[in-house]
Amino acid sequence: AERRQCPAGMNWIETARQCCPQCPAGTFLSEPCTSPENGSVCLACPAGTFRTQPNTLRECQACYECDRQAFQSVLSNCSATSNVACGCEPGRFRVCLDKQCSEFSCRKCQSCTGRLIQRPCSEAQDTLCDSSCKPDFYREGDECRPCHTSTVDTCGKECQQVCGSNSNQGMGTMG
Amino acid sequence: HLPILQWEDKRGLAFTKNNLSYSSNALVIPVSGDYYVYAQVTFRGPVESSHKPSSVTEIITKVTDSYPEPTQLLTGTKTLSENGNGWFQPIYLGAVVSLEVGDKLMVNVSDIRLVDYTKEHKTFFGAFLL
Amino acid sequence: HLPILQWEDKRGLAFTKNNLSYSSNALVIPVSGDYYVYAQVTFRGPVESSHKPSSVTEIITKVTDSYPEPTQLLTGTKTLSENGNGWFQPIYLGAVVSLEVGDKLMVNVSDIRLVDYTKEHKTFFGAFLL
Amino acid sequence: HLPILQWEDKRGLAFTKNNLSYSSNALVIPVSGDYYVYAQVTFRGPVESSHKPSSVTEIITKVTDSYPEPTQLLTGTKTLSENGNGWFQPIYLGAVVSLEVGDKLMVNVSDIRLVDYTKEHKTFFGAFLL
Repeated sequence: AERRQCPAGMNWIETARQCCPQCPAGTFLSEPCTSPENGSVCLACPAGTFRTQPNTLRECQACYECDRQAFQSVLSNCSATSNVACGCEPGRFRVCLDKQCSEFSCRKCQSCTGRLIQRPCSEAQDTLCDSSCKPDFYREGDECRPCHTSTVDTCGKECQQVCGSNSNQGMGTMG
Repeated sequence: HLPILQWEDKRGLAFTKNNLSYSSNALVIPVSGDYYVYAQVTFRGPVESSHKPSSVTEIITKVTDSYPEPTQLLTGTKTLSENGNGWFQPIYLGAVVSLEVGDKLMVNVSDIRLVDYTKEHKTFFGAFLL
Repeated sequence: HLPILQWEDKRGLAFTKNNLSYSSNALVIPVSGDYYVYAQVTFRGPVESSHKPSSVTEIITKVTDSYPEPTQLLTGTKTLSENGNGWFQPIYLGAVVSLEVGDKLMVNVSDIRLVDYTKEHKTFFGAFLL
Repeated sequence: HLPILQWEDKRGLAFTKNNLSYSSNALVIPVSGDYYVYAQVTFRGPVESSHKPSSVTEIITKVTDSYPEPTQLLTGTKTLSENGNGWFQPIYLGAVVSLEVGDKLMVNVSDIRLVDYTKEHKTFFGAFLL
């Protein structure tokens, strides 16, 4: 028969020269139908492969793998009807290579030492630290340092403003 | 989906034969079999100095009536370490794939503004039956 | 010797036919002749930030009963200039080589931890008889 | 014109057959038809520390009696972002082109001093009739 548009749920099969029913998601076409009335022979996708949609393909798609070396983790395993879904290991967030984020690496979340956490680290973005230091912490460059670690000669202007009253205590313990 | 490239199929070095045809941005497979499919895309930048891409990607994709989603056949992804001023980055891909009559082959790119389409010998796409 | 890559030969886009078989990490040549042999390896890094490789190398190698040492057929070596965070570097190789029945083809890489094995369309290997 | 590379056509992995011959730096086409033509050039530097090229280019060119000027068939151009010390940059090109009997194929490069000619499996050139 001439190649033509098939009814819904059926695809043209060139080798059988007719329309055949689609195989359901999770399977592939092993043998085309001998006539449109009877069914196509569909087999389950072998382990490590999948098909998310009804199809008349001769093979299933190979599952992707999560990039362990790049600290990715499996969010959901590959099944017969769905590809693997990858995320980042705890304590890491995604850095997308492009807009689609089909490729991403997993970078360590920053720890906000000496600052309050405005927004915790998540799969999609890094921790957002408060710009100001926590009480009992003074600014040193772009770091926040605990007052108790300051000594007389390391405690500059900023430190004295924050730790001023405490630094006497600090000296006490130094004595 | 990623942008699809358009191709010249008649003028200059371009040609199609043996019923391998080109229509709506795709090579259309005339007979089932194993094909060596290849493409090179030369990327170049920067397009605007502000827009500094971190990477470029080229994908040869198959679309078939037997499945509602495109299949990625070959992918080349390269991060860019060139600094601001003019950069060039060719990506070549080629391999044997099994195709069915009616299958369509296309080339997708991460950012169509970065494709150097100015010379036919720098960006090209083709296939031949083994 | 450099590490040898292992390959999927049945599932997804992978296949072997015409007696070209795959066993213990090698394509085995069924009949003497000239073959177009090709492979792409996508390298990506860094694995751990401490380990910053200066280059990546891919080699298609032939092992034959008639000679005790492997023969390097095709080599792609690229130095890396990307900085610390995630980088990608595909290397494609392909050429015609004369092979004898029983010859084995393999792909070696400079550092197997840097190979992107996550998607079949990014790293692939094949050959066909002319 | 850009410098033309010379090639080994007999020793080691190199060979010519089916009347595809090599003379004065060119592959000479014995019969009209469609050929898959390919070449890889591995560039490396720096040659002298002072001479830091910004890019490297490889071009497969056709010379024919029927036209006085060479035709550029395939071009790979890559900017270099590696810093001073030793760098490597392979460029692979391959595609199908229609050729006439007597046509000559050559490989031109931007700077012959940067070509790594030390190993036959790093820089190679070939063609086969489809």
